[in-house]
Amino acid sequence: ADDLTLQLKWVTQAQFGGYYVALDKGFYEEEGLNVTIKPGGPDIAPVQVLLGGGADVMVDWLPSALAAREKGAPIVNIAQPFAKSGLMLTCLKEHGINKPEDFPGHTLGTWFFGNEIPLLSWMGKLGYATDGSDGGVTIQKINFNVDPLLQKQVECATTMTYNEYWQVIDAGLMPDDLVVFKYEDEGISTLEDGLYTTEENLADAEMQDKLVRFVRASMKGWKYAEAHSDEAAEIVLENDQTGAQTEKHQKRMMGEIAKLTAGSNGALDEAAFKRSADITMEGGMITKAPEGAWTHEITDKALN
Amino acid sequence: MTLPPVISAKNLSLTFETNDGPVHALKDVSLDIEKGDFVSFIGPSGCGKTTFLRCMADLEQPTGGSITVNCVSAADARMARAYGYVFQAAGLYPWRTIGGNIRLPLEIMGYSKADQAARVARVLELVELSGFEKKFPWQLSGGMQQRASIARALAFDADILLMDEPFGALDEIVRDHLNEQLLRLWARTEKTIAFVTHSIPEAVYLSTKIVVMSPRPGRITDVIESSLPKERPLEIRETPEFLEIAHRVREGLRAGHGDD
Amino acid sequence: MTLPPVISAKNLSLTFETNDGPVHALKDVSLDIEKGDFVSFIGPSGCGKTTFLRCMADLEQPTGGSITVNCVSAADARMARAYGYVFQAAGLYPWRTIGGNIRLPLEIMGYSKADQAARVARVLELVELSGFEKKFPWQLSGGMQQRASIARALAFDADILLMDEPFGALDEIVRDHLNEQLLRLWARTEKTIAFVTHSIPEAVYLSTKIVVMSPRPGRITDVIESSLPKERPLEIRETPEFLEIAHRVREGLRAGHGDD
Amino acid sequence: MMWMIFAIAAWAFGWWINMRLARGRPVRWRSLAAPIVFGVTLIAIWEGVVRGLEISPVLLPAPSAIAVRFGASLDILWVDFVQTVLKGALSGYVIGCGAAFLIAVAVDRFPFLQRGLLPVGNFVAALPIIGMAPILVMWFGFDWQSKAAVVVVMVFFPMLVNTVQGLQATDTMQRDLMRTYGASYWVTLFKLRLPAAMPFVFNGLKIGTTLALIGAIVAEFFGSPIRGMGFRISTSVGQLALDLVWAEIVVAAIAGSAFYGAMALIERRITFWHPSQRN
Amino acid sequence: MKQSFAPVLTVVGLLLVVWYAAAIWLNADWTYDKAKRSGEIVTTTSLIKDTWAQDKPKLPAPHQVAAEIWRTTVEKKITSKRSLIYHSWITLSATLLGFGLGTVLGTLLAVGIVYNRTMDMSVMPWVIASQTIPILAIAPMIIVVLNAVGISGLLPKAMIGMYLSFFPIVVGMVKGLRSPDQMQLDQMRTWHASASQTFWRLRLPASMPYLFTSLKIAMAASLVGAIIGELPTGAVAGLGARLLAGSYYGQTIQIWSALLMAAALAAVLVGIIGMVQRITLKRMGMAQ
Ligand SMILES: Nc1ncnc2c1ncn2[C@@H]1O[C@H](COP(=O)(O)OP(=O)(O)OP(=O)(O)O)[C@@H](O)[C@H]1O
Ligand SMILES: Nc1ncnc2c1ncn2[C@@H]1O[C@H](COP(=O)(O)OP(=O)(O)OP(=O)(O)O)[C@@H](O)[C@H]1O
Ligand SMILES: Cc1ncc(C[n+]2csc(CCO)c2C)c(N)n1
Ligand SMILES: [Mg+2]
Ligand SMILES: [Mg+2]
Repeated sequence: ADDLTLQLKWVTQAQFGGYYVALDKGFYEEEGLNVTIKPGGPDIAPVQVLLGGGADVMVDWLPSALAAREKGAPIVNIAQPFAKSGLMLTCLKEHGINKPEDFPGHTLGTWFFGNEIPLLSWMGKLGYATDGSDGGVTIQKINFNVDPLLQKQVECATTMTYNEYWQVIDAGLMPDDLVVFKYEDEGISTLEDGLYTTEENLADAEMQDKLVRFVRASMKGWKYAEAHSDEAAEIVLENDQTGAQTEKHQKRMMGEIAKLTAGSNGALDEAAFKRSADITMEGGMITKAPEGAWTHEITDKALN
Repeated sequence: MTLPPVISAKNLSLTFETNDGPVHALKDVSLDIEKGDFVSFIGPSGCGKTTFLRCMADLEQPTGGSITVNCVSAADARMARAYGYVFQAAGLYPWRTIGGNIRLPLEIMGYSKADQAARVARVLELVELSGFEKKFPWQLSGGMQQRASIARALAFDADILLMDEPFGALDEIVRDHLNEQLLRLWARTEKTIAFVTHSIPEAVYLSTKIVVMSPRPGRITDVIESSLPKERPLEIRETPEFLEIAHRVREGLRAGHGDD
Repeated sequence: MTLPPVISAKNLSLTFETNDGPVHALKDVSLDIEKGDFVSFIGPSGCGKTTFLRCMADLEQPTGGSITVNCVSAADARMARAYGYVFQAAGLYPWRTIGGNIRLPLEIMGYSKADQAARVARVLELVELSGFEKKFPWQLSGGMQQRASIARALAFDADILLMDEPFGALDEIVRDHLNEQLLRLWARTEKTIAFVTHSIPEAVYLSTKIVVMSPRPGRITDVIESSLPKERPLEIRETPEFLEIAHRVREGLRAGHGDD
Repeated sequence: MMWMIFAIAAWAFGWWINMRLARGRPVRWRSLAAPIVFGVTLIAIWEGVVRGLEISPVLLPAPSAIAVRFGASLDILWVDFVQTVLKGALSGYVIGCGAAFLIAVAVDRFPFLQRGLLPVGNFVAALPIIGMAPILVMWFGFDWQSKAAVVVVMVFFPMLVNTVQGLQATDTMQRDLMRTYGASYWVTLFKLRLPAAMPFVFNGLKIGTTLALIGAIVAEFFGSPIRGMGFRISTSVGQLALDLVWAEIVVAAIAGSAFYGAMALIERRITFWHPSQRN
Repeated sequence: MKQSFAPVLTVVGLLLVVWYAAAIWLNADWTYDKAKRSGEIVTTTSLIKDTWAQDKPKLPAPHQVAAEIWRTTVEKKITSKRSLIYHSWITLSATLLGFGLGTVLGTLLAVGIVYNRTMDMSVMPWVIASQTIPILAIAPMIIVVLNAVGISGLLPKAMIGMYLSFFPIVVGMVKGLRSPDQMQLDQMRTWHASASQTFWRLRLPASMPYLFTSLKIAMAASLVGAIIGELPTGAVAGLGARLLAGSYYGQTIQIWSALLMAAALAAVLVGIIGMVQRITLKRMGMAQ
């Protein structure tokens, strides 16, 4: 079988359920592939791993992939299993934020690493300064958890529909105590988990063939995960080497993820790409419209 | 009128435990030193002279017997700063100049700044080291270091002086000079002095009492009272009386030297 | 037949730079030491004896003049392990036992294990420290440490012995014993010995040549050739000839002592 | 290929110069020149290798690119420097070293603490910062106070161990001398044990300088206002702006070396008597 | 050892009291918030009860951490991914390897600096500069680079431990190797001892007190390095991964138990060095 390594963007969790299912159910094997999945984490820039030769394919979000491409990393989107964005801003109702007009004077916590871009361009659209001056909002960098929200160091915080939101709920708050703004609804969503590889790999016919088989098997995994979300969550749990994940949380997450992958056959939607690229450019992450950042070559072959 | 002895040791014993068995440094040593006495200790190397002096200074805990200094325990006497001690090696603090080293006990005992300066100057002169006040110990020759450490012990007023081979590293002339100075100081201040030396003439010249010790285990083999007058010019060393005492000491020493 | 001198100093000068000005430790010192000579250096404390010895041993770089040892530079002589050196302070390594300290130069010079053990035993006996082989330095008295350091320098075969006040901390009897031993060793092995001492009798008793030095700046004021025979029983010290030489040395010393 | 040859040549040339420098008398300019030559050599090799092997700037930028970015971002770098080094690292260093020093003295004084506090103190101080940092950020907030707290924890242990060891570094005769003066504990401490401990204390202080800087920067990874060297590094890594990352690292290296150098200078003045500082 | 028992217990006892009090203080906000939302009234007893039993407390109470540690050590098979012992072992092996490498590298550098003027003058400043590089920033790059050349698993983590631990060794050993005084060095000169003889017989033994102090610090540093190294390897396993995972899911209790485990590990390792130190110094006759 051909070896292939996939670098994830984050730790092992149901967000990557499709790949683990494909691995566990032998979909990769059926395609003659021997796939290794490398979990990610906050300190891993998948692009570096990819360029360093530590992986053949990576999962990344489009804004950060575009930024990397502009910085000189020749990476290309070859498939987009996620159709929708799961990003949202979650606020505690007690702070009196119910609609975007209420933002001024409040502290909004966001992840950085490019995740702040959609928020900044949103604030720009709303006409609020983001430097903490009068009539504007204060942007606070927070880490990938919800402690600052719970401990009231910020009044709103970035969350994912499938993860952090539920951590807030698990902490003892009721959905009624919260107000959420989905990026998807506010028109500031960007494409999330896509599959990327290097131009060099694409140019290599043998490699291209492997990628085709990989995408085909992965999409099969995703569709299976969508249909059997509890089973997929259990597969994820088995693959979690830290032993830190809980069943309840992963099952719920898998359910939410299914909503985001629904409707994607793996092929990138050009309109969504264009919107994402524009938002990324508005936020200043990239300076010019990207070219050659995606291809349908692989998905076209895979889906036939 | 008999005053009580300044230092009184009764059946003093001290055994060191070492990795290969105990070493009996002192065994059943009894000795009284009266006020104003100048007592020399003489004996072969390793016989326990230093150990005995350290017991008086409460630097070593006897394993048997008792010792009192100024009628109190050695520990209390130490706390009362009853004595000055000159170690066998100079032991100057490398981070202090010569002047700073001599000033150290004065600072500790709370002498005034002016008094400190005056005393440092005086004792430096006494040991012929004027001009070296600002030098650091490692910039001095061995003998000069030793003299600095003597100066340090003389700088403050203690009734008792415990001196462990203070003049070992000095040449004859400086040594004669310091011997005279020490005698003069002793006569003037009525200090009580316990003095370890290897030189028989030095012991006879300086002492009112010479204690001869023998080794393994260390004990006192002879105590010789000197009949020399208190006033002692250097020439006294050629008198028959002097030579007679020296002879007795030498005999005592030789007797103690087991192996010869 | 005149052999070239073993040690030959010509106009040797050495100045130390210190925080408060230069110190002239040696100035224009010239001296030849012949093969088989036993040369004593005597002079007031701080006059530069140690410094001179250190120059011979290539431990100090003269700032003027030149010195040769065995007809080569001091550095080359050191490399050839031409001499054994006894330092003024014992300087034993605290982490080695007495035996280990004496063995140290033997290990370095590559003597065989068996030879090492034999030599250690022999020199320990020579300085009367048999039985202390396994003790650590701090478990020994000052004099015993000094003897151990002498033993260390005698343990290996060097043609030249440089000894800086080796017997300063020893009692008269041990000292007499070691003096005899040293003389015997010297006679037997034809070593050349440079010997610093503060004791005039010791210098006269041991030497074929006595060098008297004076301080600040250190220079040689007198070189006295001894007319004593090579065979010297201890009693020679009472002969008029001996006393006459001793007197000359004392005069020379006194002359050098500026301040008296 | 050309660039690889350049790198090797640079290495050979740098080593040769330094050999010549080291052989001369140790005057001040030489001891300054040597590390500079060494550094320049390293940088030249780096430039050569990056260009020669065509390493992606996303993995390792060339020194020239870093220099350009450094020049262009002076204002950002300065703001970050103030936030991280002046506010976070320095205050934490002073508090941490000060506390460790005082506790070391107390530990040394009371055998009870020696036996009770030292093991527990070692234990607490051995808590890895990576774990401590998020907690301390949670407790002390996002601003520099939490960075200072992390630095305190970081520098505490080396300082404590060294000071305790140093306070025991006197020899028997030196201590006996103090006893003969009937010197009180405090007098012995100030006149003998502290001076004798200084070479060890400065070991701790020197190791602490670099730890303080790392601590402050790393702590910012776990929460910070939107300025600070750690913040900049972590966000720039995410954006793959590695030239800015390295520019910040250069600032850290310069600040750290200067800090260390300052301590070494003070050490030289205070422990001039120690054999390692003489000649 | 036995004498330390009572003092340690006292100090630990005091610490626990402070800890419990701090738990109430830090967790109270949450309790009040929750009560406000549900309209309950908080009494002193309910406050204490709640603050000591929250799911995701700001500061977990000692017994919560103890229970977690108990559950994840004693009650789990040590081969289980949920066993703290399993994770500790992974971190321990990287720590020890990193410590070993760091000690060797540090000692070699120190020897070079003490013996070679060129190195003394040019390397030391860069050794210092190297330590000011925030390791967390370049650790991922190191891991990536090593991965790219085919090195993965234990070694990359150990390399970071080595990077952090060689520095205290260099600083301490340079000082220690230079601590023999002039006379001791002069003696070696008189015997024309070779550089290596002077090293093994004088400089190294004289540096022992400095070496051990440095070793203790280096061991603690190496542990930190191993933990840092575990973060960018994808939070796969080890105490670092536990810390990280705990942090991303707000599991404070899990963070604290991993933290205490790490500290215990460090304490044991440092304690072992301390024991070796006592034995060595005693055999060298230096512990009078
Ligand atoms: N700390 C110690 N541990 C073990 N033995 C010791 C210790 N100090 C001294 N001794 C032993 O005690 C004996 C007496 O030693 P002491 O120093 O009193 O001799 P001394 O008469 O002063 O000799 P010297 O004239 O050579 O200085 C010696 O045999 C010595 O080995
Ligand atoms: N390292 C040094 N730095 C500065 N001055 C020094 C140094 N070593 C020695 N001196 C000075 O050089 C002079 C000669 O010292 P040296 O040690 O040779 O005297 P010495 O004749 O051996 O004296 P002693 O009999 O007391 O041992 C002294 O005045 C001393 O202060
Ligand atoms: C460098 C980088 N790291 C993490 C994220 C954010 N992120 C992506 S998936 C995920 C898990 C959500 O539970 C999170 C936090 C990012 N965008 N960029
Ligand atoms: Mg003695
Ligand atoms: Mg001398």
